[in-house]
Amino acid sequence: MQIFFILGIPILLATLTFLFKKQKARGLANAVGYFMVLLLSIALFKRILFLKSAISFFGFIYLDALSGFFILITSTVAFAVSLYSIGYIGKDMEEGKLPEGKARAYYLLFNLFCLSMFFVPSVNNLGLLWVGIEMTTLISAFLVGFYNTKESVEAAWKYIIICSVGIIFALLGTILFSYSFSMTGLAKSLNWSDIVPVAHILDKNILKIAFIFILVGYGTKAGLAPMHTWLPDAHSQAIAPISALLSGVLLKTSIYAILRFGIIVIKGVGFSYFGNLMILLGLISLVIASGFILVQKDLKRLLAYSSIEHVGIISIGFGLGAPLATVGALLHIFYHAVTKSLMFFGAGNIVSNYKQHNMHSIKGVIKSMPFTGFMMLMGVFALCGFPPFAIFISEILIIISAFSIGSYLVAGSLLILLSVIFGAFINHFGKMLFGRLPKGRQVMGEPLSGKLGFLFLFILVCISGVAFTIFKKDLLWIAQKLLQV
Amino acid sequence: MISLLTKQLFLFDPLALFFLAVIFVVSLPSAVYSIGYLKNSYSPKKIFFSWIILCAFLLSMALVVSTRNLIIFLVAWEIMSLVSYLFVIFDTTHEKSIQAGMIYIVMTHLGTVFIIAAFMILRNYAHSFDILAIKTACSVIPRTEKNIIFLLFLIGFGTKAGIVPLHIWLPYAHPQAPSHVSSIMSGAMIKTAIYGIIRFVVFILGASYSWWGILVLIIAVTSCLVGVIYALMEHDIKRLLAYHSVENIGIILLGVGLAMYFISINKQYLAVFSLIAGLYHLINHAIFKGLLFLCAGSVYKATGTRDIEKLGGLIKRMPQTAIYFLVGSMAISALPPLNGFVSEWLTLQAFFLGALQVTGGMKLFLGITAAMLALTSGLAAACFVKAFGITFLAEPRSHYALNAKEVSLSMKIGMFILSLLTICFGLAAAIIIKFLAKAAGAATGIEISSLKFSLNNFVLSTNGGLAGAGSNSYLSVPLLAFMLIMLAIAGFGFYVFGRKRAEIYKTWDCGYYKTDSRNEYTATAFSKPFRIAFSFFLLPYRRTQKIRESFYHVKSFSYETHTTQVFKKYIYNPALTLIFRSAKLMRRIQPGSIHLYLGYIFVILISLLMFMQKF
Amino acid sequence: MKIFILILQLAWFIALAPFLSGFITKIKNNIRMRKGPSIFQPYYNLAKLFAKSEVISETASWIFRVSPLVVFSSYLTASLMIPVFILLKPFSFIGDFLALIFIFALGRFFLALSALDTGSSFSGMGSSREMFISSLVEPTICLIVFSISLQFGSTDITVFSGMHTVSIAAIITALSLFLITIAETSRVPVDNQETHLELTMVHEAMVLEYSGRSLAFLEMAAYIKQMILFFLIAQIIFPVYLPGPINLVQIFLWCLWYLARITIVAVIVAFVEVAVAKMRLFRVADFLGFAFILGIIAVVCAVMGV
Amino acid sequence: MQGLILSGILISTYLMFIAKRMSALTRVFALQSFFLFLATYIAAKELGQLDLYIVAGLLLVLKVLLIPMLLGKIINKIKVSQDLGLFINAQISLFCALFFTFLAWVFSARLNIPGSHTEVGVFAIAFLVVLTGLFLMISRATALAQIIGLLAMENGLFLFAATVSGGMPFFVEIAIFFDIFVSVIIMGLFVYKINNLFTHIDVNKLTRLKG
Repeated sequence: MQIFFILGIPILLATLTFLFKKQKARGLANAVGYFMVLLLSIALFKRILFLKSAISFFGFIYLDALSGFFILITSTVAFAVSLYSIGYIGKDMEEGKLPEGKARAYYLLFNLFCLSMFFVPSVNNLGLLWVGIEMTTLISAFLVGFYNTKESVEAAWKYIIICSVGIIFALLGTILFSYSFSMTGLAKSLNWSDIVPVAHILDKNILKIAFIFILVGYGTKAGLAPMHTWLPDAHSQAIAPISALLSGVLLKTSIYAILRFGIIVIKGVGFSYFGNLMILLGLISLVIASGFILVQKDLKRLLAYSSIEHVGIISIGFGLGAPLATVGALLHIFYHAVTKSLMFFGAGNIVSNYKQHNMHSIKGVIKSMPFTGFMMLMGVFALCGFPPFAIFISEILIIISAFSIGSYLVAGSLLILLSVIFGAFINHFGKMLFGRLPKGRQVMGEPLSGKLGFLFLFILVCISGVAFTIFKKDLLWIAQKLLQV
Repeated sequence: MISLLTKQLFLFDPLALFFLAVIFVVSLPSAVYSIGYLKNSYSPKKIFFSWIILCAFLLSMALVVSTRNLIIFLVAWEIMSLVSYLFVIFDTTHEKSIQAGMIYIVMTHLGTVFIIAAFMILRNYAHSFDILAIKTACSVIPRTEKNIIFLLFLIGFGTKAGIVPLHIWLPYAHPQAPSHVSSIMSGAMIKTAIYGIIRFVVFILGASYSWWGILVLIIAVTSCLVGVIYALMEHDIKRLLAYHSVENIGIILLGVGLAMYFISINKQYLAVFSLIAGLYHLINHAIFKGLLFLCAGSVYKATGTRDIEKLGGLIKRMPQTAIYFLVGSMAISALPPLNGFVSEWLTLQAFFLGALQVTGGMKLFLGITAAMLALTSGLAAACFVKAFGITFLAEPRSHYALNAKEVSLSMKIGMFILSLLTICFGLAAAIIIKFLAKAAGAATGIEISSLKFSLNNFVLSTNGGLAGAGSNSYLSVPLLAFMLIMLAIAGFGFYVFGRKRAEIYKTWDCGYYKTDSRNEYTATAFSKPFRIAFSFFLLPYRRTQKIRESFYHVKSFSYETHTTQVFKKYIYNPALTLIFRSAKLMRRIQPGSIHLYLGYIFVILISLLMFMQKF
Repeated sequence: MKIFILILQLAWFIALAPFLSGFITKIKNNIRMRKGPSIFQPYYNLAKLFAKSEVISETASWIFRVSPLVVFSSYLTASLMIPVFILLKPFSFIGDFLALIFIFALGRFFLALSALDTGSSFSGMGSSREMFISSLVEPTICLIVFSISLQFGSTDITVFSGMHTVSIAAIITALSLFLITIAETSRVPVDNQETHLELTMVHEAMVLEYSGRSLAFLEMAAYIKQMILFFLIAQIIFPVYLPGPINLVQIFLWCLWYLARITIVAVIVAFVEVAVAKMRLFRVADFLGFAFILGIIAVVCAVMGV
Repeated sequence: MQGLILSGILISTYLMFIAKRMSALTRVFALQSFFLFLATYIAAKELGQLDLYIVAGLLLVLKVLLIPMLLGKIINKIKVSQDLGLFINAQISLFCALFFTFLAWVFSARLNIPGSHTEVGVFAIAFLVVLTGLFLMISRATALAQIIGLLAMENGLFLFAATVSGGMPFFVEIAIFFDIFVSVIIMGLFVYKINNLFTHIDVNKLTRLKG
């Protein structure tokens, strides 16, 4: 029942953007709206966990624990972004970079983008799942190319073309799945709930080929390694709040899609096929991300590559197969979404104050913007998996299970690559955050709403580590269901 | 519920209690010291912030040392590095402190990665993160796995302890932190790494193979020698002390390595004896190194510079700091009445006793290691004559030293407490040995009630419990101190009896002109013989230049010399350039052309389809 | 009874120590066919210094004044550990051979500090060289103690002061100790006592600024140190001749034999001083390296039980 | 009749490989879509399902008329040279076409569809059309070629879906059509943007974002 409101509110907000004249009012309405969405999604998730079964309405909406979890992530990040964008858009408008019309278009696109991201996890039909993801690409293409500079248009173009090619391969995979399903003689339907019970009798060979197409297709959208090329361009050129949404949530929705098909393949062909493929792609993305992070010069591209790294960790987590690793990967999705958007908010503040992306010429951030500087410092340590923060928990879970199932090579390379990336991060951010205040730069604060966005995420980053111990049973249940183990 | 929680999470055996004592023995005086030290050199907001971090730092160290669960150990370990990183970059504007902080946190994190790997392999066998459960499960681990785990622990904890090949971060990180924090870092933080080695290698893995002990001994000896030679060449007082930390960690590891070796050839008494020597030097080093860092901090606060070439004559301007620094230097150079001498004497005795019980080839090895230890203490004495002499004695060499004033009261109290502890730990050696014996017994799991290490509360005896060993050798520090003082007083009596008043006149200057501070011997000159003697390792660089006004008139003469950092130049820099060059190579994957990107997708699709059967 | 023996031992050391130096200079001059000062010249020097008033440099601090006393008392305490009277070591508990080495280090530490205190470049040079030589001496002495402990079972000095068979290991240890004594007591190949040429002096440079009674104390300390080292060498090579029934004549004979051993070592030192030219400072490192190798050979022999 | 239409699609795909100018490419794409419309119309007539008729009608309206007209408008408006900027000239592209046909054939054989021989043949052609679309995007420089490449891939998919599993559920079919149409509009918009900013639509020169 909550799902209708969750989908309804963004549509309502999209239409409302034209009513409010003043920018502030529009932002506030947006924030309130998404706060409601957050509460609803928490209620929905609790209800699913309580019912221990999926909720579905007229075969069209299908909500099981996995989609409930993803809706929760999307709503948290969306709420934080809406809070942050009040301040950010306001500041941009004062500096004259954004005319009135553009600001209104921003809110429209923002709501449509969130709508499509809520739509994807809640739909049952795999074809509609594909349509949902295609919609996210198209809408976010505008948001990437928002500033109409040469770079952002180029980034938008690459984003659209590469993702559309990827998604078409995903469609090919979906068709193959429906074909293998139709071969079993049952009624022709693409509903996920119908395919899963009968998955074990599907033709093994077609399932394998179909899953490769799905993996390459949705992997492009998820930013897995060889197909990640669009990600750094798109995330670095989009406006800060949107790149937080892109990195935090959009990548995860495509991982959700891969998981949906993954469950069918696990049932049909057995786990090792799914696991090896995911680990392979995960390791490749970790290696490539660590290489690029080491020699990166642009701040937002650095964060984009770190998203590729974390997507790599998540796919390794799912690929390992132990229930603990799956729990770790699920948690990592949530923690990374929260931490990465915190980092993108900070990066947004820095870039808008220093007016440039190049990290070598950004100095003394802690001196010029104490609040953002401190948040960024804590964010860097959080992102690299230092204990008081949440990502440490999920990484430790993945490493434990990597060692426990005996794949020392994967675990060893994971550890080494993570520390290389940590070294690179500290090297970049150390030079940027500390150091003498450059001439002619005075101490600047951030708009209050911006601070609220930060604080909300920071509290989440710190305390959600503890949350793992409380929700241990439920998460293990989701993991078991995911792996059918 | 609380008691259940504490019993389940914490393990307060004598070893953990000992390390807790070490941590708090160093941190309380440093905290008192920091009141004065931070007063007017940092903004009140920053001082408040530093107090929070200090508490977090102490808490995390205490947690590391007393926890029973490996995950909590890891969490506390990482928080400890994170918090000490915040201290290293405390005054954020200096370029050097940022670079130091970066090297420090990256190397410690690399060390932690090795520790995590070792923990996980252990967990595979014990299926739980509890130390005692792992200890019981250790017997089932095959030989190769045990060796791998040992090496992982050695590298992991070695990085944090600062043993030689991994010591690069220590001379950078310690000097940049505020002095009271450097004293805690040197005194207590690197000791948690030693705790890690003792707890996980000696206690859990049981030091079961003899090549482990020998490897630790070799590493320890190299750490001693390298640390002290580099300290001799150093002119920044805090970097000098940081290099000495590397040296003293070497000495501590000598004791621990010896204990590991004796456990592997199950000589119970000798193992406990050498572990006692190691632990004793550990707490002594925590005290006198803490004291030295605090004195260096007050010198820095009074003069504003850390370069001893610019200091001099501070003994007249800062008499109390000078005394405390003298006590600290005497302790670190192992001079008799103080605690450094006792622990070094014990370590050497452990070597000699061990040599009696060991087969041929090993006797020679122990002999040469003991000789290297003696060489280290000789060089340390030379280094601290240089440090104390050049900084405090004779005439001030620059305006920094000229207008130095004595530091505030709270700083003096901090230093006084630590120097008092240095003396007490020296004199009360026999009593302290009894507590250490309990801790060593707990660590090695050997029953120590039957063994006797000291006759009564004054005299240390070496082979109390050893049947058939040669006759005993004794050391009574209080008696020694008493004799020294009595003879000094007797001498003073002769000295004062009927002597004419002493005449004050200027130093002998061969009758030419009045000597000023430029005639004094500088630190570079003092360490020149050592630079030449150890040139095979230091590879010194020397350039002299005559700056001429005209062809005939030489305006001034410049002399420049420095030694090359061998480890940095031949191990770390090549590794870094390799990584960065390969990363630059990888950058070419993303040249910008969209067609190439589409090509990537096509290639990965086709290759996956072709190799589909392999998955 | 113990206090009486303690004072007797101290008096014995203070009385006899200068005699040795005087004796060595006497022999050196005889070898050089010169008459030279009498054997009791050191006593006259000490008496003269005690009478003279003292001149102290203005730059010097309290360390300059305290060090002579500390140096003197440390070497005197070291002498307590030497069993002079028939194995009756009054204070066997104070320490052993290892503690002796560290007490020497204490004396040397303060002497070097006081040298730096006056601020003159000569004494700075002296203290730097002294610390250089002594830090290179440390490992060899440690090896000597190691070989003794291997041969006699423990590092306590009374252990090898009794009757023991003189094995090859003992002889090589004594030889290595002999080389160390030359370095420690600033004899010719390493350092020249008599000269004031700043290029060659090490020990003299450090005591350059001292005068009057402080200089007397320092000289006395140097003599005591020399006697301790000579005694140790003699102890290893000529094990003491155990007297028969204890009566006055026996004790007298034993004292004579006790003195004779030390004078033999003194004669050898004198011969070495005359025969060998002084080495450049950085050649001293090779000289001490040679002593170190001797130490290792001594240990190897001890290990093989030869 | 089935074979005739399939060969028509095959020929139009090969024509795509050698097209040098934008207008030529759009015309061939329209031709291919028309053959596709015929195939679905005949299938609809055999099965007599109403929704198949609607799908065929939609296909005709959208892919044969509307999209080519839209692309034609874009080509006239941007007033830039009609050349497609071929990296791989026509002759070598034909060789690639042969290689892709072989690849498609091997791939469909591996799928070992139990159905009759023609089944495998149609499947191979569908996969070939997809690969052609991808080849067009990789080897042609201008943005427009990339759009048409994308649409060609979409055609291949549609053929693949229609033959292999008798077409997807009706509702999904409609949504996919709508989606394709919207994406073409948006890409067209971006081509305008690129044209104003870069004064050319040679996508290969867009290399400001590196590393």
